[in-house]
Amino acid sequence: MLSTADLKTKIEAAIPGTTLKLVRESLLLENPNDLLKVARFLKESDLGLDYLSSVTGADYLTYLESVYHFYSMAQKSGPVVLRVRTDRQNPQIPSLTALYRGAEFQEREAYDMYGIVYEGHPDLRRVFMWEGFEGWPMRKDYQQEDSETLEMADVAWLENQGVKVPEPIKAKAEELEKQGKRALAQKPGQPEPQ
Amino acid sequence: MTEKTFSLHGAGDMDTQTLEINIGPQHPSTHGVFRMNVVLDGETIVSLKPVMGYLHRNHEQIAENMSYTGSMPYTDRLDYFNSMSNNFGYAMAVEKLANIEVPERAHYIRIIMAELTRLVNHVSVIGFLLNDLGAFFTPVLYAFREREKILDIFEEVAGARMMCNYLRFGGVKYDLSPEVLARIAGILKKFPKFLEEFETLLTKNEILCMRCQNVGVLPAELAVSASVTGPMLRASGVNYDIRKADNYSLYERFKFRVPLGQKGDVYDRYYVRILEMRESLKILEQAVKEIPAGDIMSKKMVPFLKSPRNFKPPVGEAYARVEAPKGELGYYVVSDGTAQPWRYHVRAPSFINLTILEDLCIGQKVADAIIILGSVDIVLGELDR
Amino acid sequence: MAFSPNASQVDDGLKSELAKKGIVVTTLNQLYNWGRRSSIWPMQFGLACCAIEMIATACARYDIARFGAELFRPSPRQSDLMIVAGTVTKKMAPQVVRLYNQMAEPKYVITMGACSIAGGPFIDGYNVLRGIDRYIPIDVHLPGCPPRPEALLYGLMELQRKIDGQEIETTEWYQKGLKREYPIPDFGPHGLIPKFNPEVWNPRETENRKERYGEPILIGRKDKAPNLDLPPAPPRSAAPAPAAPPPEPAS
Amino acid sequence: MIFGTGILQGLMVTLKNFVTSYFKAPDEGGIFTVEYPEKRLPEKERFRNFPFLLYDKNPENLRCVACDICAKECPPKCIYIVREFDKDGKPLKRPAVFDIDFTVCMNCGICEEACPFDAIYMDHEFEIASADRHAKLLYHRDDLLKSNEYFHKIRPTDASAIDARRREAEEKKKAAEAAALAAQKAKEAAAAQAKPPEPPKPAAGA
Repeated sequence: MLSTADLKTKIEAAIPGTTLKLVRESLLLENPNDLLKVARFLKESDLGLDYLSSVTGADYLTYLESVYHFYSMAQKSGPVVLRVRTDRQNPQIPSLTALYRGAEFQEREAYDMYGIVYEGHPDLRRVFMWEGFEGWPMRKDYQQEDSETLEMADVAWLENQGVKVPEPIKAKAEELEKQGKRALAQKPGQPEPQ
Repeated sequence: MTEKTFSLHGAGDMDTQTLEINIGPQHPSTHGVFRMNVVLDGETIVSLKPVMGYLHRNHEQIAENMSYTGSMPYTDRLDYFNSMSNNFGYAMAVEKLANIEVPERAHYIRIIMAELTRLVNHVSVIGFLLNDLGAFFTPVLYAFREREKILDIFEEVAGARMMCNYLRFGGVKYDLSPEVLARIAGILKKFPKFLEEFETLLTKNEILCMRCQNVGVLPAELAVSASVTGPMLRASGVNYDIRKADNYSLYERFKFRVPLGQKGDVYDRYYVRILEMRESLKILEQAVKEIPAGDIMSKKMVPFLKSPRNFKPPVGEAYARVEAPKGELGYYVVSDGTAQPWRYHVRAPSFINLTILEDLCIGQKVADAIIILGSVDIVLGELDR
Repeated sequence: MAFSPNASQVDDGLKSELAKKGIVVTTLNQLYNWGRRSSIWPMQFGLACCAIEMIATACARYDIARFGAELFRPSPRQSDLMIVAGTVTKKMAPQVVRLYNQMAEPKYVITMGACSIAGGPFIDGYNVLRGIDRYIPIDVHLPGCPPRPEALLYGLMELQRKIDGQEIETTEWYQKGLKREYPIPDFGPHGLIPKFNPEVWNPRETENRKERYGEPILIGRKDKAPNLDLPPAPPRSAAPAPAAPPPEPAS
Repeated sequence: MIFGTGILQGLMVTLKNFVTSYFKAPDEGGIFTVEYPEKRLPEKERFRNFPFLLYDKNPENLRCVACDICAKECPPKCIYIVREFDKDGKPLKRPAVFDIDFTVCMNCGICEEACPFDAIYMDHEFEIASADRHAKLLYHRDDLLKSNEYFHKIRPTDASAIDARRREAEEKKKAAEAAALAAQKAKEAAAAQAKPPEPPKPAAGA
């Protein structure tokens, strides 16, 4: 098995135009659009990395990251760790599903949790949360709802179903509605999110 | 019912209409709260979409807000059949991250426990597979009888039947007493007899053979490309066992073989599991015989037993994987130097092995989809996390 | 139809005397309850870890059949008891409520394990419902994570005790205007709508958890990401940072 | 092979199990059922269910000093402790409130591991069930208290080891105190002895 630095030079030599950067024991792909080319090289060259073990999304506050762990089943070698970064506002990374079927569900998971859009994925939907869920729950700035306070939507729903909502709860919900706030879970004393 | 018409019998034949049915989330044979949206043409499956997330209980999010040791009991609840293997993977990842050596005796204890969980898991999964086949509860009764005997050992060693929370970074929580080792040896003596009996009950049963053979065939190339691991991969004939490939812990010291299937159908998956139990017994016998005396915790980590919050691995990342009974269980942990991990991710074998469920089921009957799912061996706690 | 009040002159002592001679004296209530409590059919419905202990309870060692409850029915229509065995997530909660609504009267619910009672260890998760009692009424709460099979049997016995205390005349399901179907929550953009059903459950005046811990899931909130691009620190500090020594016992 | 022999062999297995269940010991294939509530499995010493608070001799004398370590280490956050204060507002080394929420506790045993004062341990009691989760399943300090004798009953090996360790620590502490006292005295005595002559320091330096 090659060392990571050797691997870097090998890939850069084989695919002109790609730039890789060593990050600890992993390779950071500077341009996300090269991902498919690099992955194809890893799979089809003599490295024989035919097995994509894990696809992980991660949030680093200023950027989102997708980390790939490749192994070779034939040569029993690995891992080669590849990472790709993308910005938070419009996160887009090419999908590896066409090359590695095993990426299909894992990319869906990273999309569900972090909102990373994998371009070219055949069926990019939420996998754990339901359709219509808003927000990316594993991002560090995700605000959970407060499960003890009803909002006006809940009150309206309940009254529509013929359930009587006790006055204090309703008053609280109306108060929130008036202030235009959501009932969020917050630690007491923590500054409110903007 | 959909409007779309469709014919599987060639043009000119009778036109049939497809039927969409929904199996789960509350269904006796989906092994928990798993749902499949199936499109049928008659009895034949045309399309199958798994729907997950009914047990998505935010393991990763909770772990990112918790001390490293605090996540250990949560890993028990991932794959609730084999808490010891889950602990093993997580402990290995953090040991890699913080560069901790594990004493030899602790390695042996870990291996003993991991192999015992493999017995528990395989024996139960075969019971449930037979349940799905319609042999309602008899094999499960036999399987759970043996399972209880092993759980007794877990309870005696770790203090809980299912949620052991036994491993710690740098070792294990309690030592194995000679009496416990003797009891494990006693179980090892009786287990082959039980396996014989179980096999007489099942392996040559004509109904089982007819139902399982040539059903849900998984070709080796697809298995590799879809990142399928564990007994399912080996049933397709790919020789890949992480215990051999990575030689993690002290597995290179033990003599065992990797059983492989030929066709990759449901029957092969069933039989590979039976054979794997026999190999596990071999490992266990060697481990119980050879277990050395010594420490069970690395000296460096002993203070952190009392104060888990003070354990702060250096900035870095680690990915460690073990051969869990269901496949490759990987943990990806990123540390930012504080007491909580920055990123914690579980590569769950049940989740990824399901990628090819649709490929396996298309063209099969509905009843076969149930046993294919049974033979994939999923556990929802790990699938949804 | 009016029942005459139970004015039996037969006390327990006389009953046991008669029983020795082969005569069984009973009241209609007792007979009715005996029949019901000895044939509770649970629903075959497992959610998570606790379901495995539920299966273990049904297997040889613990043998729930001794209590007449071995007939696990996959259909809610045929079952009397729903054992909510495992974490109820927000995605699963509507289905659980629907199953409860579909059960025929009389129906009972046991929440098995910490998760189904209050969310358990996963209480702070964004997708975890903090207790199924927010939407349906519960008869027996059974804590533990997971409870031992014996504990489930104990919970079942507790339910049997409850059934024994019920009377035909006053039981809910023979009354007029019974409303034992509860609205099924919808999926909203941030969680379930509504968050709870005030007919069944109301937040306590002093919500202990929130007051005491705030929202523990935010404790680990960090505003500085680790920079993996930097080379690792020199090997000396590759070991975990030296910890503050644990407090000395007995000061 | 004739079709059906496999099934027949399987049926023979079930028949054999049925017959042997009448004659053999539970471990050999006999009846495996333990008829709970009448009979119980032997309790494993390390079995852990819910935590309890330990006291020595009388309930006033509980070991917990309200240090809040277990509450901070508890992974699902189910322990809540408030320290007791005396009339003058001076903190005492005992909890005024010690609540464990059994509806959240996951029996992991980390509180037991982390406690530096041997005050909290895991109980064997599992027969807890209630219709009211708020009133009955939130255990307060007084519900949680159990004596050291009880601890000895459920976990003899651990309890005696811990008692021995505590005694040793106490003796060591006493010895240290005695030594400190002796040292103090010796110092005082030395000081008293050294005082009268009072060696003039500047003189020594000069």
